[in-house]
Amino acid sequence: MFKKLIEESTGKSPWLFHINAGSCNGCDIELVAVLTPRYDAERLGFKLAGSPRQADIVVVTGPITAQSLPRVLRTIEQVPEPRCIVTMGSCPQSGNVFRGSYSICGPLSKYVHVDVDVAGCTPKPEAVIDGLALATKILQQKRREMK
Amino acid sequence: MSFLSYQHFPIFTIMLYFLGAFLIVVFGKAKALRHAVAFLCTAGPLALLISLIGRVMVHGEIISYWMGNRTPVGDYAIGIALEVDALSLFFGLLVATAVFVACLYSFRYMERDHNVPQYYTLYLMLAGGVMGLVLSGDLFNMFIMVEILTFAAVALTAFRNKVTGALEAAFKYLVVGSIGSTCILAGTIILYAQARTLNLAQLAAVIPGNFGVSTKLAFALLFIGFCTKAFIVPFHPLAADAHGAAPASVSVLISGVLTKSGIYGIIRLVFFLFQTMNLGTMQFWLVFLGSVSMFVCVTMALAQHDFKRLLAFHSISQIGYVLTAVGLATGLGISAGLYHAMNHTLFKGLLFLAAGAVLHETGTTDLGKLGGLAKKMPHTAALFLIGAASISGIPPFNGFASKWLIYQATYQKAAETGNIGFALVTVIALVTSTLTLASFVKVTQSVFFGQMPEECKNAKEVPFGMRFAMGILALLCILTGLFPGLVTRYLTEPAAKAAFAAGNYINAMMGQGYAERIMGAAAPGAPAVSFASSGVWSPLSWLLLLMIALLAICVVALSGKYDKVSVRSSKEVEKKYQLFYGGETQSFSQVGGGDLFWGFKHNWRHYFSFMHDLHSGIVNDYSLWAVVALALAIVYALIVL
Amino acid sequence: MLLVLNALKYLAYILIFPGFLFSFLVGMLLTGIDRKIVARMQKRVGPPILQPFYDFFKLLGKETIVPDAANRRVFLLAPLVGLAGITVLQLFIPVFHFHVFDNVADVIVILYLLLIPALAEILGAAASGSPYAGVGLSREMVTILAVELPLLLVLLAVAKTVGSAMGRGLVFSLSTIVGYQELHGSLITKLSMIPAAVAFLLIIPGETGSHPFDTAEAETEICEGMMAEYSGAPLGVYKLTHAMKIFTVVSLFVALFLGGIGAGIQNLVAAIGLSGAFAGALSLLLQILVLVLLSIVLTIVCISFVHAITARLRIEQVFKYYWTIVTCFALVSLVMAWYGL
Amino acid sequence: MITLNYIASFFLIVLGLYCIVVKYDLVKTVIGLSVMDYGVNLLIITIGYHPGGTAPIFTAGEINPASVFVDPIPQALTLTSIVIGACVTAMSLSLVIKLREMYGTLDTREIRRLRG
Repeated sequence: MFKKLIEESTGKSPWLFHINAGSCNGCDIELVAVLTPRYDAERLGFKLAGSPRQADIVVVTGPITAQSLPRVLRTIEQVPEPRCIVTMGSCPQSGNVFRGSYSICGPLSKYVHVDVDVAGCTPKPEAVIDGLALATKILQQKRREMK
Repeated sequence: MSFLSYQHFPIFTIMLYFLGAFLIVVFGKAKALRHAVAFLCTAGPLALLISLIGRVMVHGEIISYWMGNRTPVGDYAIGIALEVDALSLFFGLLVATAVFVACLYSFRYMERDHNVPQYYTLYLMLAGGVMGLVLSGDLFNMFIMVEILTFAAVALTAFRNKVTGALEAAFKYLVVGSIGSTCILAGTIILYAQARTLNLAQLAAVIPGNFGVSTKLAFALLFIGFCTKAFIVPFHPLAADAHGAAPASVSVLISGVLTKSGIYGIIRLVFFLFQTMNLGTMQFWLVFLGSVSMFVCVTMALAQHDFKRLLAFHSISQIGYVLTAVGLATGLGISAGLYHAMNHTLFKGLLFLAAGAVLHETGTTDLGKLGGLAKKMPHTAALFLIGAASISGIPPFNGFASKWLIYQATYQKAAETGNIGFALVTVIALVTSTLTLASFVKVTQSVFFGQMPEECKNAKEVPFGMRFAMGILALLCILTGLFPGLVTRYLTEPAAKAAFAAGNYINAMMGQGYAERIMGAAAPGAPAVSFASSGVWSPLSWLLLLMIALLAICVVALSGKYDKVSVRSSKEVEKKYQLFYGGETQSFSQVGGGDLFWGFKHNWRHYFSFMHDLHSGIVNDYSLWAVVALALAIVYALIVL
Repeated sequence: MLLVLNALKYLAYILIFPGFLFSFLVGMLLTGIDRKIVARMQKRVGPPILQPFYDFFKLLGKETIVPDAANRRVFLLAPLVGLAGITVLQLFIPVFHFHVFDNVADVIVILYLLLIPALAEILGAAASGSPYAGVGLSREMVTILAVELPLLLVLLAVAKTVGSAMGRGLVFSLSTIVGYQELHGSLITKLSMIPAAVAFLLIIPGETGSHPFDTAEAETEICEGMMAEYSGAPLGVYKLTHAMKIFTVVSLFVALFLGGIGAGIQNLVAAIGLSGAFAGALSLLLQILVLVLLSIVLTIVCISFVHAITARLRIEQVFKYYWTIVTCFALVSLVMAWYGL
Repeated sequence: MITLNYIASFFLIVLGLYCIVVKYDLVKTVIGLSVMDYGVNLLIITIGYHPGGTAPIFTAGEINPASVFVDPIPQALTLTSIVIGACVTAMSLSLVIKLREMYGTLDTREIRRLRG
């Protein structure tokens, strides 16, 4: 009976979990900037969750180093359905300046399905918010498809 | 007087235990026979005492029984007497229940030990000793019974002499316990020198009002003697050692029964023999001792890392509640104290049996080595949780009912006397209760929940016999919590009234009119005792509400219209169902008992380290405490009484 | 027939007002307002006021993962027990003149019933087997210990004040305390009760686990602490319980210290010249409205403002703070009440 | 004469307590217990003593606390008490033997695994 309400709510309350897969911290700072007074993503319901169990959207930054790969995959696996995976910055998809290094296992899309890719080094907060909003739409879609 | 008349029941009760002890020595080699004898000799006394409830509790009859029918001659008691009033019967019922249940438990629990017949002999001796103590009407017999029970308890403590600390605990207990027994003997004999009688009733008529120096000395000696048996504060390390080392079924007896015998002795002493409870200082000292016991022991318990030792410290903490409530000397106070004494026997018995079950399956009670047992032993865990909720005073279990009465009683006393000190006692009692909760959260987390270490993988549920015994106690915990009105009406209030009716006690024993004749106008009859409390609590309706609410919520939750996503769990190791470790693979990591409550312990670190140093484990120190306590008691008695 | 009607009536009490539905709505509203106010104080736009509802319903639609290491039954049942506990507790707290039960529980019982949601959470956390949850439950227990002492002193002071004013020694029954205030004005107007009220206001954020005292659920250091392994509907139930607990604690404050307002409302309705069933309904409605408004004000003052201007304390600081400063306030009040000031 | 008995019994009890508290040797602790016990026994027997009393043989009609014979009850009590004292000694010595086997020492300062 709450089906409609739940679908509606899924689009309005996406909680983020942020994974740093060897990032230079540029994207990480920028993700935090998204939540600051100037851009305030919380008005769209975004919130940083402390544990992957509570997250809807996983934000991955960094070029997926060999050390981080199994951890990233395990953490993504531990996020309950419906979930969205957003890569932030150029690194997770292309490797950026780290490309070709012996210790880089990227891109992430080799291992899991990536829903949204926000490119840029680093992407502007506006772009990040746009990407996250897109992910929210996908999330809502996934919820709708779950039976 | 026919042979099967109810007047014989008290002596049968005591004799059945000793008879059982004897029969097991003779026929104990055969297991079935041994168990049959033990069962009959523990169930029999319980049945006999239950059959007396109607007469003694409801109709207020006092059963006096003279051995060999040697009734007093010319106002002079020469025979040995048993006297059962509501107070004695109340404690007798506690003893019989605990003994019976722990006996059922030990059938399976003691299977793997050597020398099991000796165990049952000692066990029944201990039971008989305590029963004799509470039913006796004779001071010297009380001493004999104290010696018997101390002996049996010492021997049982050392029974598993391969266990670390068992011998040590037994020796310390023997030394300090003997000091206590000697105090009781010396006090008894000094009283005899004054009154030329050993009969409790006659002493109670003669002693009050004529205090000489020797009488006061006797009071101090007897008081300290019974404090040793109740393990009140300067004697608490012994209890901790003894409970920790003894087999669980014996710990039930030591904590649930032996301490009660001490409390019983104190009540008899201050309410009957010397009738000093109307003195403000006496009330102050009892309440003070009780409050110190409950607070010191609960903090000691928080610092423990052994399951049984932790429970042992909690025993003394709960005895502190009982003593505090009894020391208020109000109807509500004594009723609350006795209620709590009963509840303590039930829930502490349950907890010790649960600890025994854990020991039985895993071979250890170290909180740091256990964890996650709720998966392997679900029934034990559930029963333990009932016990833990009871002792922490979570409504609607029985611990809450009695603690709630104790809070009311202390605060009411404070309001009546205008003494803010009693309000402080209420505060200490409530804080102690929360600390108790904290330490049981610690046990729950580090034994039954959390992660399971490799060593515990082989644990399985304990045999039905053991669970059945625990189940009886758990059921009693719930019932006495749900029907506090019935318990107070039929058990604790008659007993509390009896505590005030020393005149009736004397007359029942020595013949009508004796108390008035000897004590003159001062004879305390049966005063009107008020049990009114200023609060309201009806557990049944609360529980009903909770059940309905829970049911409604569960129905909504399970109807599942909104939630098509099923709860899945897979047997094979899958990443998804591993615990979140910041991305690492799941590995064993348990937040152990010692790591919990850092925020609290850090603030109290000086206190904790002081207490740790104080409990040095050297028997000389503990004896010194006993001697100092004795000296203080003597000084108090000589100056104030 | 009467029995059925009565049963229906009580069911309505439990499920609709003042039980589940009412406190659900108000609690969620309070949480939403809290988030909005904090955002505004930080010069942000902030989430919509209905955000907690969205969060709750979204969580209902998520998958629930039960870790293999967890004790399944306890893990799933604990949130429901906590929710049921807080729902029932809500029934015992009078809404000014209106109270469902007269003689079921007194303030000491309520002190203990307030523990039940926290305990359920602790059990659930312990059952999840996560070490983060272990740390979280340890901190939660210390917070309970910290808050319990001043809260208890406040309750004892109130019991003594009302008791000696009524000439009965002590009064523990909450409905009597409210009834006394209706006749003699709110307790907060008494000099001796002002420190107690201050202490209670300081207790509110600790009891509800909101910001400077939310060490038990520190999301950045211990991954949400006790809720590290919870996902989906059980997590939603926990969030709901938290929201309801805010309302419960705040309305307990109103009942203890501002109970006199109820009489004012009744007088107002009587002054307009209404009587009969309609007047009763109107006055109840007004009382509910006033309670909700007061709750909002108290939430903003005690929770949102404090949240916006403080950083999270360490757990031993939480303990120290409550056992020194707040306890002092409560103790002053108790002593003053004792000597009849 | 009788006063001396009282003083002696008091002295014995205090001596026993002193021995228990001060001596760090298990055997000496046991000796202290026994000495204390003897002190109490002496006290009991002294209380029952009547100077110049005869043997306590009487019939029911003659009972009177002021009778000129030695009070029999304390003697019975002493007997019991002596038995109990012997039991305490036996029991504690057997524990001492076991303790010595397990800990390899008789020093109470080293027999303190249970503490804190």
